[in-house]
Amino acid sequence: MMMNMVQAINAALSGEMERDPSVVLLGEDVGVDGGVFRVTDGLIDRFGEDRVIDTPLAEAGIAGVAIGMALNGLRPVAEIQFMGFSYLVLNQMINHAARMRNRTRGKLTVPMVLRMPYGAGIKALEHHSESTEALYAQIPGLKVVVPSTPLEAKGLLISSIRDPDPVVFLEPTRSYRMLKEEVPEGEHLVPLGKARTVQEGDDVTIVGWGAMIPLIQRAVADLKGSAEIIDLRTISPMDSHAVVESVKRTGRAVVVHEAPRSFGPGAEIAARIYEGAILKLEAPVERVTAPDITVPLPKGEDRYYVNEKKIKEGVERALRF
Amino acid sequence: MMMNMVQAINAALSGEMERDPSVVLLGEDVGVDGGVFRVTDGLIDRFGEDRVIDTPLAEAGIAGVAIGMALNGLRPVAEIQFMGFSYLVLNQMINHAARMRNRTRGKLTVPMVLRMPYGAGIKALEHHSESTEALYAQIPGLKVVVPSTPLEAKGLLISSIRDPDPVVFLEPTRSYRMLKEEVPEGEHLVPLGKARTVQEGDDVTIVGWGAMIPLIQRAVADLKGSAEIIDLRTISPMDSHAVVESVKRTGRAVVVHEAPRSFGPGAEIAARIYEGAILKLEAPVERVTAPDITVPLPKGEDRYYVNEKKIKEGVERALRF
Amino acid sequence: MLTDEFDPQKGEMLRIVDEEGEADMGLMPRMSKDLLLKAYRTMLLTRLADDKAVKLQRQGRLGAYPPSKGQEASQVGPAMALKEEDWLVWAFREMGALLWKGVPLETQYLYWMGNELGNVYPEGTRVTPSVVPVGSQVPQAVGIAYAGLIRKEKSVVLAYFGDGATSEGDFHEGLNFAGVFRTPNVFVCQNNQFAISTRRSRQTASATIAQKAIAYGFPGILVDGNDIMAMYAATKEAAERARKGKGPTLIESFTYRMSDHTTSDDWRKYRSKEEVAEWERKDPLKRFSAYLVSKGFLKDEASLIEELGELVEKAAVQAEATPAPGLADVFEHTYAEMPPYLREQMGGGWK
Amino acid sequence: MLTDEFDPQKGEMLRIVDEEGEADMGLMPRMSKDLLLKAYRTMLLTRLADDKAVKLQRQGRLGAYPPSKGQEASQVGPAMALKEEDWLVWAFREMGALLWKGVPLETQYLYWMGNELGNVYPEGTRVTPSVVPVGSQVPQAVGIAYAGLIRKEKSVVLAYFGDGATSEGDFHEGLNFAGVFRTPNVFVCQNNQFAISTRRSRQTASATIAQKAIAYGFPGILVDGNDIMAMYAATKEAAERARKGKGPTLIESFTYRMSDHTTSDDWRKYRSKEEVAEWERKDPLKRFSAYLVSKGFLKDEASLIEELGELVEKAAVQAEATPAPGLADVFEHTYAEMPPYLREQMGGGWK
Ligand SMILES: Cc1ncc(C[n+]2csc(CCOP(=O)(O)OP(=O)(O)O)c2C)c(N)n1
Ligand SMILES: Cc1ncc(C[n+]2csc(CCOP(=O)(O)OP(=O)(O)O)c2C)c(N)n1
Ligand SMILES: [Mg+2]
Ligand SMILES: [Mg+2]
Repeated sequence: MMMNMVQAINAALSGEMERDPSVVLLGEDVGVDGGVFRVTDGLIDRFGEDRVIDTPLAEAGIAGVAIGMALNGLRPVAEIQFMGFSYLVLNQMINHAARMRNRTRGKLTVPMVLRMPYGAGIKALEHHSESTEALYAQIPGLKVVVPSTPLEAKGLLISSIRDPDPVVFLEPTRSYRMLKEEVPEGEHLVPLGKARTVQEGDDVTIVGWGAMIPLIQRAVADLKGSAEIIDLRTISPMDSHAVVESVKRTGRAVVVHEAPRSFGPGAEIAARIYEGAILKLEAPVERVTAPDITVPLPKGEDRYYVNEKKIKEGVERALRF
Repeated sequence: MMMNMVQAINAALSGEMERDPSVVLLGEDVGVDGGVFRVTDGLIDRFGEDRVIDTPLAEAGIAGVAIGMALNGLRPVAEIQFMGFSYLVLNQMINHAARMRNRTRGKLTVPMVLRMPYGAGIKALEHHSESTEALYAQIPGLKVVVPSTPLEAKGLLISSIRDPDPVVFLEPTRSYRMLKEEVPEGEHLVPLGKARTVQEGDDVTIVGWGAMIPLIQRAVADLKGSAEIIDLRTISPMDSHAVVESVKRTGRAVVVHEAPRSFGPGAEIAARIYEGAILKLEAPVERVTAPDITVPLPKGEDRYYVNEKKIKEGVERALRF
Repeated sequence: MLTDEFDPQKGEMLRIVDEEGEADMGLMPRMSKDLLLKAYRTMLLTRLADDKAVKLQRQGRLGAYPPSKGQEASQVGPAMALKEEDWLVWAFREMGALLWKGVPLETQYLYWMGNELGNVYPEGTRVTPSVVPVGSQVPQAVGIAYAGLIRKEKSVVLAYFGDGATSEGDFHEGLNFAGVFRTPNVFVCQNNQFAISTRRSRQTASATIAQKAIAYGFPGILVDGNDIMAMYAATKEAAERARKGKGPTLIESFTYRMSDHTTSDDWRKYRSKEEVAEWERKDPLKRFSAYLVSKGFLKDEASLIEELGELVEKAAVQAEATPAPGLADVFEHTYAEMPPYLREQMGGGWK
Repeated sequence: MLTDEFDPQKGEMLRIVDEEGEADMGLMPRMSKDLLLKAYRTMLLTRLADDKAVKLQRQGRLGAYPPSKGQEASQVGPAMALKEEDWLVWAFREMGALLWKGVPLETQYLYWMGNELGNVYPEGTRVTPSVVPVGSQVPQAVGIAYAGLIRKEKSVVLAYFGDGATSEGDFHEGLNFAGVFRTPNVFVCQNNQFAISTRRSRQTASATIAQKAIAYGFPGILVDGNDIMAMYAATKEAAERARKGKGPTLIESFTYRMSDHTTSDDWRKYRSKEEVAEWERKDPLKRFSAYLVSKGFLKDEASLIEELGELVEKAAVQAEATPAPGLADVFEHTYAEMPPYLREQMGGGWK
């Protein structure tokens, strides 16, 4: 069936809820309203308000309740309405969800998914455009996953729900309705922790994820030279092996993300590339990112957001070096 | 006067409170108790309970109140009892303190300091050993400062209090009482955003901060070859210029931090070194860090914490490459 | 003390002018004709400016926007009790309050059009910028008030937030601090019955929001939020108490959001036409104008509407004529001084 | 209903056995002699084990430790009302409650000695591990209870926290969720008058903590926390209410921390000897033993002390004999499956 990402996520959720009665959804407006992006549309009618739970407006509470549910046998999928409000859950996620397995030596675990729309590029309200995936990625015990297409979203979300560890699932708002593709009706699994080669190539490796993938694809369409595009999919634990192996072949690397540059995910990816492929590198790793500023309000957003031109320039710098 | 770091911080606070009536302290147990590490000891007696404020147990509240104070003409210095509890303030710090200047185009600002003990190496209780400075460092608009000695602590804290922007001031618990040194009684300023060359050398540049500095010094004491040691002091905005220039001379770099490796500050430092000095580098940048695990309880702490041996090995790897 | 007379635990609600415009003169605060007319004018301007904002959004000339419709009394009433030196701390749905306190309409439009200059208010206007992360402003308002105390000001800090905000930890922590420090705060919860699609009854099992004050050791009062007199009277009393050093008050304004949550929302997903129609009957503007007409204060509403309509048009034009931020604008306010690497980023690649 | 009889807003406190051991038989819950003696035994064991932990800490054989002294009734009383299928969610100062619910003393020592195995409880023990970040456990307890409902269990979830914890947003958000979802939760606030050095009066301006329940739409009750009968009776009623689907209860246990906050603390910094002596008079163990002696239930306390003392010694020895975690232990529980780079880190450099 042709689906956009919103539909694909909805399908993943309903499929898993059908299959496993321990899967429950909770969050602000996920029930009657079907979520502010309609991602959970119709699910309350199918699964009832006990399993599709409209919560009070309290993010830390949502995360804490989800952790408790997971400790007592459920597989909660909690939604935070926008990533910019997710800082409120960091105490629960870092101090509890991420380390429960370790601190009880595997006795108690927190198989939960924390879903949220993230990223800019849609000229949204203040605080609705954040991409702070590095906040989560740096926490041992958490997994951070970002889908780049409807099909990927379905497969990665199902894997996240079934994963025995807490997963932060970031949905690029910009990609929600950007594109439709064929998504199988039944089960479709994409393993966590494995990058995907979107396009093979020999001259430069471009690493990205989420809403960056289509931008990268367009940016290299008429490139002189052949680019290998890697969709990282899982930011942490990162499949650096795939990246490093590719760079060993191409000798050049460009990392693209929409988060600000400094202390962003690109730094870690670059560091791992250097550590793993230094002797094969023919150019420094290019980081194409947002600048180190607060996401501007809509009228200034273009001065912040990564675009095809910036990617192209980065790739050309890498090729030219 | 000979002072340890606790005394030096206390002196900085009392000096600034003396000088500027708009400086106030707030936090859990900072008043009557003088703080759990006695950092604010005696200040309530000197400055009264209106300016040395014992707050209810609520970190987000502390940060939010401090932001409000700063908006209305005070210079609050807020204490969070341990960095492991500071995740509760991230919404206030990221969504408000960090961006107030930008979103009001300079009209409203938040000159506040958020102080907290941080780091492991003292076999403390759970959640009392975190070093998640990268969480703060990645936020545009925040400054992140870490002193490495008593003298540095005094100078950096005074500068932080006088700084027009919000500063997160991280005090390495391990260094609180480790060493005494001469600290001048009166004003002593160390500028933010400038790294310090602790020791000059030609063969390798070692970058660290806080409690890592004495470890690095000891680790290289009998090194064959001469090491340049740079105390970064300000993690963000980072003085990458100083680091890059040094590496251009030495050709080799080791970054040492006690935070886990992945997505840690070392990644950004390494990335900037590569970007700025790639043609002069004779070895990959070594990252000597904690592994990507939760800080273990005391009995396992040594398996986590950076030590002289690990630093030495890192330096030797860099020299040998 | 109104807070003694109206006990939220018994469900008692302060109302001075009823839905037909009939007033209980025993409770009526002293208000000059001028003040009344200025209040009505501000409410009407808010209604018209709100309509215009929604229209601009539909035309793609303004971003997502949270309408005020139905909450004009709830917004303007409290603001009327403020003096110039008092602070107003808002969330994101308080256009009327801002208009009263001196934030020009064109500035507000500018903000919703997505320009940071919309957060820059005229010199001396003691109004904080919008706070979108729900509830965050509450402890901030307490800090502002505390600073006022330390600086020996006599100013009061009025903070608005919604019914949804009362579920956030920040609401709790802020009110608890205010209770402990006895700061000069007035907390106005605009209970408009919804947080997006979430009904008030689902937000908390507390019978009223006003009674939550009991948890913090200061008074709470439930007020008819569609009655500007009641909102003004309750806030005035609370502000006076605060100014006298007697600590904070929580005011629950019982009102209704007559329009969508924002222009991205569709209220038909979660409430019935009948319910909305019922509240349209209780429209705060209708009630207030009925009262003013009955007093003989309001005569030529049509020409007032025309005058205000022109103001609105002018503000929209002015906001739209403001240029988008330049490159330096989005970079140079990150810190007081731009770090070298940021200057480099500004120079190269982000042109 | 005790919650109807004792109104915290009027300052009414449930007490069954007074400081002299005199009982109000009208309020006395049904408790067998065996149950009473088991309770006393657990309280006494807690006292002795607590003393021992402090001594071990002073000798450098155990890390920082938060003593329970004075709070044994407040801890054990609520736990006694739990069935095996019920959950106990604690903070970090509830040794007595854990002993009652089946967490062995040696396990508890192991935790305070700094070994993660101290968080591993016997199979089937429905007790969550310690929660040091104050207040975080409250919403978690609500989630556990919700899961019980969904899974059609009849279990109740008892959560402990301190007076200080009530200031945290997590307390508020958790109780508010519980009120909305009517989860089978019993919340026990051990108000031991201090959060480290911060007095209860500085923690919140609310006259009692019990009355904070009014903000969440469920009952709250103030109980003499040094009276095990009262704590048991109040919790039993609350647990029954929860089990019947009638929602949560907040119990304020009015007690006192007789010792330091932790072994790193020095209480003389912030309270007087007189104050502490006054509370020593109210020692929950004394009161309970006076009652048991008066009933003729407790005869040979000396030999009980001896027996329990031996248990304590044995537990300490056992805990100390447990080897420190190996390299694999600290790495392999980060994720269910170890990522390749982590395996590499474990292999090289962190030996
Ligand atoms: C912390 C946070 N969570 C979620 C949101 C998304 N959101 C915006 S407004 C809103 C509802 C607010 O309800 P209420 O406080 O009653 O104010 P109202 O919109 O009714 O004026 C939500 C959930 C947000 N802005 N901030
Ligand atoms: C979120 C958080 N902030 C601060 C601390 C440090 N701290 C540990 S215990 C404590 C006081 C707790 O007081 P209370 O809740 O009354 O429990 P009690 O210690 O009296 O049992 C504090 C401030 C912490 N552990 N967690
Ligand atoms: Mg509302
Ligand atoms: Mg306490």
